[in-house]
Amino acid sequence: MFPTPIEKTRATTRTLYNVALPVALILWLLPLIAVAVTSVRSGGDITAGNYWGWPTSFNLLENYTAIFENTPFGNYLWNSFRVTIPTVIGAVALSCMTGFALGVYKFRSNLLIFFMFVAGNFVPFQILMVPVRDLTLDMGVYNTATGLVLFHVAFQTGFCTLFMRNFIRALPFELIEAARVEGVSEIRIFWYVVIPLMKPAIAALSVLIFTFIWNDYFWATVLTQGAESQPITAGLYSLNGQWVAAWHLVSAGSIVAALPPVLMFFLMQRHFIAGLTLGAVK
Amino acid sequence: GELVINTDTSDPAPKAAFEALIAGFEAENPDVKVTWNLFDHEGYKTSIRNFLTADAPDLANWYAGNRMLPYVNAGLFEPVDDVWEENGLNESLASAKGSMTIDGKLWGVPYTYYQWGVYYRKDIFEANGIDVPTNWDEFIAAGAKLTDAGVTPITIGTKYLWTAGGVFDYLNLRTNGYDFHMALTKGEVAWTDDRVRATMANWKQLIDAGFFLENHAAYSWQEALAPMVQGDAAMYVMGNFAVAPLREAGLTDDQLGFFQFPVINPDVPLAEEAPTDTIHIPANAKNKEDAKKFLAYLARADVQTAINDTLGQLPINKDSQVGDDKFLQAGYSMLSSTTGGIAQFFDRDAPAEMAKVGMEGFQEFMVKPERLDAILERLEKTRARVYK
Amino acid sequence: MSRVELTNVIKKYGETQVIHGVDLQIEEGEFCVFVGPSGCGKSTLLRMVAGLEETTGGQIQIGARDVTTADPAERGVAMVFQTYALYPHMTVEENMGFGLKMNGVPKDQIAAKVGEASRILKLDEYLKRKPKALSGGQRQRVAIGRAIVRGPEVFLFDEPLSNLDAELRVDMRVEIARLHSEIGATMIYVTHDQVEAMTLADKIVVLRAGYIEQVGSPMDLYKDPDNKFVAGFIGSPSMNFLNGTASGGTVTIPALDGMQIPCPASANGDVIVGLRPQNLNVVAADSPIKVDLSEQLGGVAYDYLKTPTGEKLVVETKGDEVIAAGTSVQVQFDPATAYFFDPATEARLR
Amino acid sequence: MSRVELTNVIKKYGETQVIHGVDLQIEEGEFCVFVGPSGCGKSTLLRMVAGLEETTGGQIQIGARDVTTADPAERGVAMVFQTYALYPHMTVEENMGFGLKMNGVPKDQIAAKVGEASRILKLDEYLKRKPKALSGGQRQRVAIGRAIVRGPEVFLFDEPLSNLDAELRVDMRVEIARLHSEIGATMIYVTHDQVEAMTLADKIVVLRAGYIEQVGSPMDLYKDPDNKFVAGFIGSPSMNFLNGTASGGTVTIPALDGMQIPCPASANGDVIVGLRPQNLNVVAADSPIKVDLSEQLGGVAYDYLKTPTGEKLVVETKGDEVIAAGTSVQVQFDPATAYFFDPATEARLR
Amino acid sequence: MQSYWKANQQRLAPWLFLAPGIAMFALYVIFPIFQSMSISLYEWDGLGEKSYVGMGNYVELMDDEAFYTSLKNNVIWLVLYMLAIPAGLFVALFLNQTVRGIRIYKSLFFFPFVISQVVVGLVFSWFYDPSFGLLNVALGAIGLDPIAVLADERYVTYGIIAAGLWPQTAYCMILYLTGLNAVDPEQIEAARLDNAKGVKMLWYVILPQLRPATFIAVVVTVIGALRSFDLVSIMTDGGPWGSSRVLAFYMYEQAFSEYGFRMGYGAAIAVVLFLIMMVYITGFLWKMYQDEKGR
Ligand SMILES: Nc1ncnc2c1ncn2[C@@H]1O[C@H](COP(=O)(O)OP(=O)(O)OP(=O)(O)O)[C@@H](O)[C@H]1O
Ligand SMILES: Nc1ncnc2c1ncn2[C@@H]1O[C@H](COP(=O)(O)OP(=O)(O)OP(=O)(O)O)[C@@H](O)[C@H]1O
Ligand SMILES: [Mg+2]
Ligand SMILES: [Mg+2]
Repeated sequence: MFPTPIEKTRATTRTLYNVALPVALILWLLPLIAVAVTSVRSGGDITAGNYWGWPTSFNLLENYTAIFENTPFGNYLWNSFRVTIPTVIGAVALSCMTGFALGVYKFRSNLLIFFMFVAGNFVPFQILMVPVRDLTLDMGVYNTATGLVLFHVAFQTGFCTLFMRNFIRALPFELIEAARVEGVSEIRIFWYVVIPLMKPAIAALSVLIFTFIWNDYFWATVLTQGAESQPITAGLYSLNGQWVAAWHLVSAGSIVAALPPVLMFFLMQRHFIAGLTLGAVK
Repeated sequence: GELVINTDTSDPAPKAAFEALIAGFEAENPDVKVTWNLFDHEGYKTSIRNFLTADAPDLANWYAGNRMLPYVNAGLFEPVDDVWEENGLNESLASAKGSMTIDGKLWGVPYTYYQWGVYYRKDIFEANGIDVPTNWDEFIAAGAKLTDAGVTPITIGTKYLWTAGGVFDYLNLRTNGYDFHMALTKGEVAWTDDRVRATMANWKQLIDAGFFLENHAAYSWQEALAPMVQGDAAMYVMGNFAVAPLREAGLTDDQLGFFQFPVINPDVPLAEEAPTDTIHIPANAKNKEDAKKFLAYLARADVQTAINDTLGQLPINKDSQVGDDKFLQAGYSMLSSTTGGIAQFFDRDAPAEMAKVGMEGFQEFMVKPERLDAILERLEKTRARVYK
Repeated sequence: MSRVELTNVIKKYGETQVIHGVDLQIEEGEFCVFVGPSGCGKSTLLRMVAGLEETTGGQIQIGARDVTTADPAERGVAMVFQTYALYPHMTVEENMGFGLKMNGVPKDQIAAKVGEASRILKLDEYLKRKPKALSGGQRQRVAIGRAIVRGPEVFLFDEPLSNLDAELRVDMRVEIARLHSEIGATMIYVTHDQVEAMTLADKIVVLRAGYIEQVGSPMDLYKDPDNKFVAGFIGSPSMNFLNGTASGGTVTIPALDGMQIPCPASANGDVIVGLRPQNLNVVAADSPIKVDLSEQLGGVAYDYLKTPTGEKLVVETKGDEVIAAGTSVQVQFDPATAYFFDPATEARLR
Repeated sequence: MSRVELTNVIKKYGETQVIHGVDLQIEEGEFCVFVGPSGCGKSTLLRMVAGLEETTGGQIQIGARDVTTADPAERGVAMVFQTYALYPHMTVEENMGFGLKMNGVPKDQIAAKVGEASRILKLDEYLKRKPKALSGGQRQRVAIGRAIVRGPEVFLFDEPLSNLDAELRVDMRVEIARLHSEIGATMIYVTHDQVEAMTLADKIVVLRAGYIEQVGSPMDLYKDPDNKFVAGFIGSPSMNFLNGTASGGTVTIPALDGMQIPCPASANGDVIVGLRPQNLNVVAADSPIKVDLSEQLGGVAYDYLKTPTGEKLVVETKGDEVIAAGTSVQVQFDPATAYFFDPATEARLR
Repeated sequence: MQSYWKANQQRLAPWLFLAPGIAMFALYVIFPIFQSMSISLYEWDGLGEKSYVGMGNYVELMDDEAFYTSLKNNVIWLVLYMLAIPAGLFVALFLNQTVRGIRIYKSLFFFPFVISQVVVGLVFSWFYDPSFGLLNVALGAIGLDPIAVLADERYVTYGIIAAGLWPQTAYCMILYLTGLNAVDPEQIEAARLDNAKGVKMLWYVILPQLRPATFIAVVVTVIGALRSFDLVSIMTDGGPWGSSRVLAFYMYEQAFSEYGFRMGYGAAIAVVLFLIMMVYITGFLWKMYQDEKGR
């Protein structure tokens, strides 16, 4: 293991390390901690300029209910779920199939199609912006969750295919051959043999896509407008305009917006990291 | 039938005003069922393009002047001369008729407008022995006193640029007058013109004297309210909509005052800035009949009185009552006595692209006045492209 | 139980040909083992029989049917993979019954067949476990069980034991032999393990670079190899090869200090003399041949000799008489145990 | 070249002790092999000598120096790992010279030493290649070369050949033997391969669960094991163990149809009789002992016998006389070749 | 039909599985790329008729100060964003221990990557606030004047990049942590025997083995840098006076913002950005192709 395990070093180094660790963490997360603390401050603290001192009172409940009561914050949050969850399901389902096709079968254009997915995944998505917006308008799903979901599913399919195909490639191919020898049809092989084996990949990918989509801001601004369809990222930004200098509300909003992906990360940490390193790209 | 209305009136006061407006209309027209889509204020500016083409409502709010030109040119708005004709709006809304006319046709019905000017902290002025300035020298002097007292004379947040446009408008209106200003925003005058330079020289004077809030480029207009509330700044060149948040932040009418932007060049008549908000019928609307009914209703004196009461703004209909709020009264008397002309606003008078580049240039100028020549040349280049 | 017949079978990957017209008959119930160096095409040939690789040319027949282009599922074969290829998400039972289930066999029939296979392979107590919870040997048994259950006409094994450790390999080898005698099916078995090939096979097929070198029973190949390659490949330690010069029925071997032994009359000029280490004997004597190294393995010892020509020679002895490294020795053997090969064609000279 | 001395060496991982006070002397230039079942602590002990594991208790001396707490780099040892542990991003040359470079040796000296090592190991033509472009055997040679270059006092090998295939393993084994005789350094070698241990070692150390069971030369251990464990561990195929009952210098072996053979007087009551397969012989005869299976390997054959007590017996025969499975046989052997062990302590009875 | 499928299923199955994915991807990604290229040859406000201007948009681009500002900022982004890689490595080395609770530490360090860039942007705008932001509180504490990072054209881009580096460093950290996990321990031991210590060990033995992690880190960082939009939009909206614009943002501004709607011009900017990115994509595909061939 590198660097040298700390338990094998001198006592002073060990102590130093044990002190440095929490200090570094606090410094690293300082901006976030500040936000968290601010989110429980009272409005009075904010107007009085008490940004960094001890909060005069803890208004956890007030602040967090306030953001839901006076603004369409709940709407935004709900929209985020309405966009994120179908996208995760759609993208994973599509890419299981494409990944399977590209990972298992040999045919001439295999690599070409695969590279198309990979390259598409890397393009600066700004280049898609104008046509995709027109397309969404033409299909009549502009400013709806459906419009966002359709686009996200399509775009994420590039990344997910890369991921799934590599994962399937790493599966023992004999499993598929064994099934073929046993007379199992290709579709059943996909369903009964490959899908169960892909469970870890599906989990990893789901978590990853969940965070990507949840955190998307760009497409939310391109394809939706207004509280009845925009997700939380875009919502937070427009609320930022409304909550003028109400930093405690902005902070509380930010915390709520950050919570689902953070929870997701904590609960599914292993899958998440596996996903990142296996897929290796955003 | 069903009447679909899209508006961007999502802030509390406008929202309440429209709720009441729609309820009133429905009460009078029980056969009409109104569907009201409320949009986020910023997002509306882009979404209107989409819904006008893709999924048009029967009514949509927008702005007068150049701002509606692209939609008129693209044939997305319906001319409503007949509504004006049948309801005698040519008289009652006469003051806004000019800004609603393009190619000789009328494209919508205005329902509100509001004055711009200087909002100031009366108490701070008094504490420093400053009288309301009426001309340039007094204005400069007032600033000097405030600076000496450690108070920033003018607060401003230029992160979203348009606030700087307001300042420019006033300086230019006062330096060169309304006609020149309109010619400039219509692209008929070069930005490198000496008259523009004169305006900018006046502006530079303020900048050099430390009139404006430091780091204004980091703030939005709302964030810039804070120094004024906290007493670190004394004036704000703003529209009347700033009053509500200032009051909400705790300033009383004793602390807050309003005055007309002071005279710079005594030879030009005083012109003012007063943006007008309007409602239009999209060309692709389905229920134009009821939409016209709604417009007629909206144009009525009593309706405009009510809606502007809630909005805290001025009605267009000359028979309407102006609310007795002191700022409204001040604005009303200022605007109705204006002889120099009424401008909409920089980004409504000038085409969008020109406005963007222009306001960006103003912001840059406010921080880096020494770059004036480069900025003006850039604007001139844009002018050459935009108005071709 | 069916015979398998390959006729002029060819396999190409793109431009490279890896199987060059193989002809082979495997009789009903026969245990046929493919051996050969790595990369010679053993697996490829086996997979072509299974239908997992397309056949580029020639014909494959199983029983009376021509299956050259048939789907794997339709060939009536079962395959046991080197890596077992068990479905990790299914229990042992489900693994064994999967093929039947997918082919629509009723549940009770599946259960009966799985039960019988598990009895044969002594897997009863593991039926509910997942493969992860099994040892290597048990997994291999499940893999075999999966093959048995479908009652195929032909069993195919691709190095089924190479992932097991030495001891287990011996056990499983014995088990496979038992299985073959029990169910008597035709089996084709790929291995690179000498011992497996020798002990299991009815018939060994020695492959080399996509060609069949020789086909025959294990003892045939050991005792009567057709060419130098087979002679060197079968038997452990490998046969020693020394250069010699033949003329008139006698061959002179310079490496053995000019020793002369009789040889077939067909030999003339340069020949290669093959001597199995088991058939050699050394005695200390004044000679240019020296012991380079002597390895004592307890029951048996290997002496590595350096000959004056630089050729090396391995001699297997009963480990009792230790000869120190560096000693000069003489090599003795029964001339009848020597083999002769043509240096150019490598063919056996008889 | 230095002797290595371990005095009461102890290793604990947390609470679990894996090495229990080992005392061992390895002389200068000696080739010492550690053998033992998996998990017995061979690698751990070797790594403690290398300094890669801390020593929990006791003392390790290399030459005259106490190196118990010294850094690995300062012990003058070099190690060859099972996985070779070559740096994949460096060429062969750089791999071999890396240690010297890290110690600030001038470039020309490095080049000279690498050149010499590569000559010894015949690696000259591969010097510019990366490890990826080498075969297993070549990689192993590079790993050894890397060890040689640094001119260490002691070489440590941890199962260096276990990743190679059978043939290559034989070649490399011979090579290591040659290397040892050429440079004469002290070498400690861990393996679980019988043949390697027997052929390479000057001294074999048999470990079991962190204790030394016996130390001695290969033939000593083969011929004169101290206990049943060593007797069963050394020799291939393993020694057969049968239960017997001793009284008055004679032991009765029920498995061999009540055969009686003389035994040491110290034996009394239950004993275990050890018989090496090489020392046994079978002849067809009326007897309750039956041949279960007979494996012909060409030069040699193994007969697996089933005795009436259910105990199994392996007999090694020269492969000429084939005995069919199922035949009844009698087992013959020289009683002097039998070993006797106490069933409780497993100690040898002499 | 049934039998045709049975006989050819291995040939047909992949297309069956690919069809929906390819259809969606082509519709939403592949075609739009070409559409954008074609739009970039027109002048179009998204409402009326398109009018063909040939290379007009590109010619204008060549003479557009704002474009060059954006391009320059993109280059700065590309270069400075790379700092996330050594920084991530450093943090990973710091955290690659097995002390108690280290897993929690690792997760917490990873936090910034999981949260939305919108939140990051808001948090950092706040951090930089000239009157009460933490940065200026700290500067004040050591007696320095406050810096309005986001209002000063000299600092603004760097300020945004610093905000972007925060999550990106966390990302690189995870990549390196998993990379370090995969480093062959025997090689480290061999290196210890070879007397390679500390930095030497890192440089000669560890880093070369981390090459795959580094490669991935570079790829994602480059792409992240070129795609940077969210932070710019949230923290400065491109300002002050457009000095923090990057191509991705500029194109959005031209095509969709309140004052924009020059679709053709925006598309032209996107095409330029696409071409820059194509260099990297091609490199990446090339490496993948090599790896695939090597299998
Ligand atoms: N997909 C493929 N494409 C090209 N060549 C291949 C392919 N598969 C195998 N080969 C080549 O075909 C030859 C035979 O391979 P095969 O796997 O049958 O050898 P083998 O005898 O089974 O070897 P081993 O004992 O190592 O398993 C080899 O030279 C190999 O390189
Ligand atoms: N880091 C460790 N922590 C706890 N126990 C360990 C550790 N490393 C090894 N052991 C234990 O120490 C014992 C000896 O292990 P060691 O690796 O030395 O065995 P070995 O003889 O080399 O086995 P093998 O032949 O399988 O390589 C084993 O029981 C192992 O479980
Ligand atoms: Mg093979
Ligand atoms: Mg070990």
